[in-house]
Amino acid sequence: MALTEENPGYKWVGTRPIRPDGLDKVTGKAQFGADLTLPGMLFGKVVRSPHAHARILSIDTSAAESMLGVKAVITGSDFPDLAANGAHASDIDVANNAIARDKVLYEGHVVAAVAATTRELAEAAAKAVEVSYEILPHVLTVDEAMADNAPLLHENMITKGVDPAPDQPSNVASRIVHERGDLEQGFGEADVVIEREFTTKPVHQGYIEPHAAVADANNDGRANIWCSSQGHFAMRAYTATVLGVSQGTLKVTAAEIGGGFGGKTVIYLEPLAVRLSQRSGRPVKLVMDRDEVFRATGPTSGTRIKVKMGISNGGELTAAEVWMAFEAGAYAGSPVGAAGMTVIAAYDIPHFLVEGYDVVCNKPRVAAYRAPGAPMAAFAVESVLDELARSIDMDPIEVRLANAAVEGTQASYGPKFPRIGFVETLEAIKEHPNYTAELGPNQGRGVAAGFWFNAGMNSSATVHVNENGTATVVTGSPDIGGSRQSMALMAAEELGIPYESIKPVVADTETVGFNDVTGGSRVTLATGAAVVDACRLVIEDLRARAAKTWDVEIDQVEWVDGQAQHVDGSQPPLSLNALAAKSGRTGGPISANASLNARGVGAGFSTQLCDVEVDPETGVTRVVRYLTAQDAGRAISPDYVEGQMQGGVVQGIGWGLNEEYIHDENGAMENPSFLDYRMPVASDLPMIECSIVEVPNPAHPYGVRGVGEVGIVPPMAALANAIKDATGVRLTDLPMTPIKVLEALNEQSD
Amino acid sequence: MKYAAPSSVEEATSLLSSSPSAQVFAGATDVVPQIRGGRQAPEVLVDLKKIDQLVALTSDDKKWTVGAATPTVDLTENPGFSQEFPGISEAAGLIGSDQIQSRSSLGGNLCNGSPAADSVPAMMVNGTRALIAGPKGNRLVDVSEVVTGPGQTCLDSDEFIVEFEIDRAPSLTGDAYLRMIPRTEMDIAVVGAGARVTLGEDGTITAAALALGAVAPTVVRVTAAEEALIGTTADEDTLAVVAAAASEVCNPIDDKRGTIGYREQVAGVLAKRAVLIAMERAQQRNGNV
Amino acid sequence: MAQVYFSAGLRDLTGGVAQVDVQASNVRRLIAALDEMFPGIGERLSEASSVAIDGEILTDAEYESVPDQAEVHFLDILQGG
Amino acid sequence: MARTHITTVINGDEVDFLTEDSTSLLNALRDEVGLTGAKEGCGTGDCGSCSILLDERVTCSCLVFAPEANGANILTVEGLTDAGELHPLQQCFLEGAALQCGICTPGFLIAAKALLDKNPDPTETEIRYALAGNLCRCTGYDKIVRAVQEAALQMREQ
Repeated sequence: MALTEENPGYKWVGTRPIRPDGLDKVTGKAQFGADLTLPGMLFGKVVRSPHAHARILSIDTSAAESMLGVKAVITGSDFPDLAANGAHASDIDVANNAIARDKVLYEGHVVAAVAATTRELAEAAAKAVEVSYEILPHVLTVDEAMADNAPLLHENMITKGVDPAPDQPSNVASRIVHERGDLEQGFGEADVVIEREFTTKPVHQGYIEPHAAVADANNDGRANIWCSSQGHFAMRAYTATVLGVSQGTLKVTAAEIGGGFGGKTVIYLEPLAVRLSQRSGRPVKLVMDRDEVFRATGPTSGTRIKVKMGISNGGELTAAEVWMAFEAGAYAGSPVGAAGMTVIAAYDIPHFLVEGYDVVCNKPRVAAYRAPGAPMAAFAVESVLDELARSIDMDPIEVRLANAAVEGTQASYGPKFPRIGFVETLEAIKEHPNYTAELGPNQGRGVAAGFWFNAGMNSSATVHVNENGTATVVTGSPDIGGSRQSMALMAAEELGIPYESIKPVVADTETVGFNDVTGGSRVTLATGAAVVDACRLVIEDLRARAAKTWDVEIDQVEWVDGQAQHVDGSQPPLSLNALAAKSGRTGGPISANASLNARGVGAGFSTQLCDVEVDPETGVTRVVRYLTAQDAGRAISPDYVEGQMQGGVVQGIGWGLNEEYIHDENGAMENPSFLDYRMPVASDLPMIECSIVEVPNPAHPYGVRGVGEVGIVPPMAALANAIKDATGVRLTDLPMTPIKVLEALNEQSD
Repeated sequence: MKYAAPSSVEEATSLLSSSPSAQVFAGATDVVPQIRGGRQAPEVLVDLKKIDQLVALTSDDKKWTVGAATPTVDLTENPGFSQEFPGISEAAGLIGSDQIQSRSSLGGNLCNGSPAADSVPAMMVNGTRALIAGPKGNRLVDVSEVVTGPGQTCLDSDEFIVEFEIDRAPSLTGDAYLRMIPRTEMDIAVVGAGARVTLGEDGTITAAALALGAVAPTVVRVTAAEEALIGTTADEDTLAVVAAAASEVCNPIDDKRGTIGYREQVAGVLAKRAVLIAMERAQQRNGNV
Repeated sequence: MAQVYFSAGLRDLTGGVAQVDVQASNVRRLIAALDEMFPGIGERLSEASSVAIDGEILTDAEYESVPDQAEVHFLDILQGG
Repeated sequence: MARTHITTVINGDEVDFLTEDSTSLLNALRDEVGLTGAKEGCGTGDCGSCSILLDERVTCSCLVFAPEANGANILTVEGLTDAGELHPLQQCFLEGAALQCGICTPGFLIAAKALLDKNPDPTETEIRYALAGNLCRCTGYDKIVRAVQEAALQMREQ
């Protein structure tokens, strides 16, 4: 593999070899969540609420239980009552979301589950479970949920973060606020002030693989779980909580995961599968249908956001006022906190007030989705920024450059930024030929930017040197987008052996130390750092063994290009191969573990440029050109960095143009299918051009920043700004469907 | 649920007559999701694809005959058919993905009874007739009369469509089908428009047909527009009348896929555009059918 | 002395104070010192916060050392996708 | 309940299996035959993850009743490899990083093979429309389209 131009100093980092798990995935061998079959395995099926909000009066399982071939039927009463046991509120929510007890809080909420010898029987048995409900009035949006006298989901919910605390319960779980300077002064200093209101709909992560879990419980209380998740350690913890058992009784193996984007960091099926397996004494497989995935998992929040911003004629932002309300779904925990922290963080604004509300409503509990909270916030602020730039006749990149956060800027959420690459992404767009490419009739161009923190958190890795001089790199981070490749590249770089000699493995919860979920764009950074640490321990050991072999002190031994060398060249080098082959004589097998809570997280920025063409008679928007520039810190695996950038953009395009949850008046989802949810298909899109910007993160051994999430932050505003440029109309409600575009065009021409 | 695959029309007819709850299917691309979604639960599934007559595609001097279960890919990949009826061919090519078109059929698309069925406006403007078989014998019904309401047809439970007949297109005749969907593929039409025109030697329209999908409980003809087109060259003024007539004839609903106002407005736009494409094709097809 | 900043959401517990100087060697001791100044804040800070020390956001940072002159911010815990 | 005996040729081998009549061919392949390469992403023909070639035509196996396959010739992703040699599409997907999570990959490979069997030199637009029945949520399709272009080129040059 040739050295790359970008990384002349590295042999492996920054190259584009074939991914280690690729062969299994192009030949159909890879085992995903639903692919495992165990001897004697039963098929499970979940019974779900048809109502958005109802009290469960009774559940009659007798008809289902009496069916031939039905081996187990469970309901909420088969699980411990965590509330009665004094558990933490967030654990109680997890348990109640896994299976309802007194009330169902959304259409699709689990009320029971069955296991039977065939799929068909399980489906018939699920239909035979009779549930009697008292239907309660429901609230679907933040507007309905925050209205006076709105029906309450939780009778004891007192809004947190309000001083003094309210004396009445409401659907508002909490309030967040960020404030600096003097708003009045800031708006007074502005030459132009623009105020707009935005709404966005819940959107689903849209992974193609439905949730799936297989559980096999033993008589002694232990159970094995195979599941598709972004973190099998987290699944172990959640499942133990819901079942009321010790984590030590559960072993969780990560199947290959068919997409997650945040939506597989939470549990749905695992505790049900374990309980069904315990009751039946047989292994049980539970797999969701697509409509269950839509009705009961994900999505991210629908929102209402108001933004008021001021700018001077010279292009300096003077003040910003933001009000946001985020749907949390059935239980507290929308990403409004992150939205509040990110909404204006990309810019240096002296005076601001950001206020946000976390609001429960009768929809599925929201789950993390790629940079949770940031995309909706950026849609609002980047749209207003576009209006401001137009109002003072300033180039949209220049206005962002004039206000961009740089190293040392006091971020709106508190601390000063370390070295970041926002300006570099803006410049990458500005210098790209797309920025000045000619536009055709009915075409328009939009720019938008985005910021995301990225995460560190806990990771463990083990590196084993095999007797033939190859190495096995064991981690516990499910590989969702090619991370095994980046682990192998860094290990090859460290050990000085070929990439092909490294076998990266994702091990079960009993085989490797703890790892937090694959999320927050953290794996290459944090698990990568654990791999690097473990490799360095191995090298230390190899040097010691070489020193022993040569009878010299360890400081006389260097590790260069995969071999031990004596500093003065007085000994013939000892390769990893040679040392491994004789490891028994020098102290036994060579192996090292590293575990860490990763420090040195590097923030991510993305700037994107979008050209659209709008059919003025039908309102249909087509993306004709798209360019994304993102600071990766260092692209360990450029193929998969681009993949993250492109994937994030296209999810954002779907969010911007077509994707939404549509509910009927009873609170039932009307479009729980890929047909009517309308995610982008190949023919909807042009190539997504990538400009990888590399401003190395000084706190990481290879300069890594997370790359997975920030790409989804700018697209909705980039599209809205491009539509404005093409048509003159400003869309403020997502998705910007042909219907909404045409309505806006009609209004404009009236 | 039992599966049956009769090999003749007669066998299929007697099977349907003797089964109280039978569902015929061709590609099953609508039937499977309906069964899966619990919207129907037949006792017998009658697969029509093993009957040769139902999967044939032939032509003679007078007409094309399309088996009701013929996969739509057979139409889109048949150059003779696609040159003569590009509108039907492009409508057939819009029914779902390539995967779907390996299985979907004109018979299934029609009998599903959806007002948004893409092939129906295109078949209607070409005067397509359906040959329906049943225990009392065969009957020939104009396609425009088959669907009586959303999900409803004029077929008895023991009847099914055997084939479609489409008269050979005269020279100087062109057809077109357009639909509006939010994505570029894999959607149900929010509005669909099929048009056909025949020109006289002087280039003016001597015959016209225009049908709209997804804007009323069934596919509708826009007779006012058809009349307005006769004797014209589909000039701008006439097209404005066509568009207005198309919007006028709409009787749509607000649903998850579109609003009344949007459907009415875009029906006019697509009607106009479909007529223009049909005109262009008619001009190019001067006698060499 | 480290300079500790309180976000607007914490100022209900500090009586509106936005910044204080505190001498503490690690985050746990820092929180304890703050709790003495502003009773009740300790629980909120250790339960629901990340901490940023000189610009770096840290989770589970109880034993993280706090350099002299460091700038310290307490933040909401974040979730990633 | 009596099950139906189905005889097929799958990936070149004669295979027979028993099935309920209402079972989808996809579930029969996965549960009865043990070929789990084709995936169920939706069960309604909207995602293409279950794509197979059924008598040489690309088909969503979730929309086929298993008994329909009696006497049919089926190709699944497991049959793309020829005596251990990867199909050029498989090789180009690997080299072009045209997969991330990989769940949609078997369906894309089958749909792309169906395209190239018919049209050895497709344009980018033709590729995009031919693959419109296959959803991918990870890649944004860019690298998939490029991999198909590259495979088409290699196959033409062979």
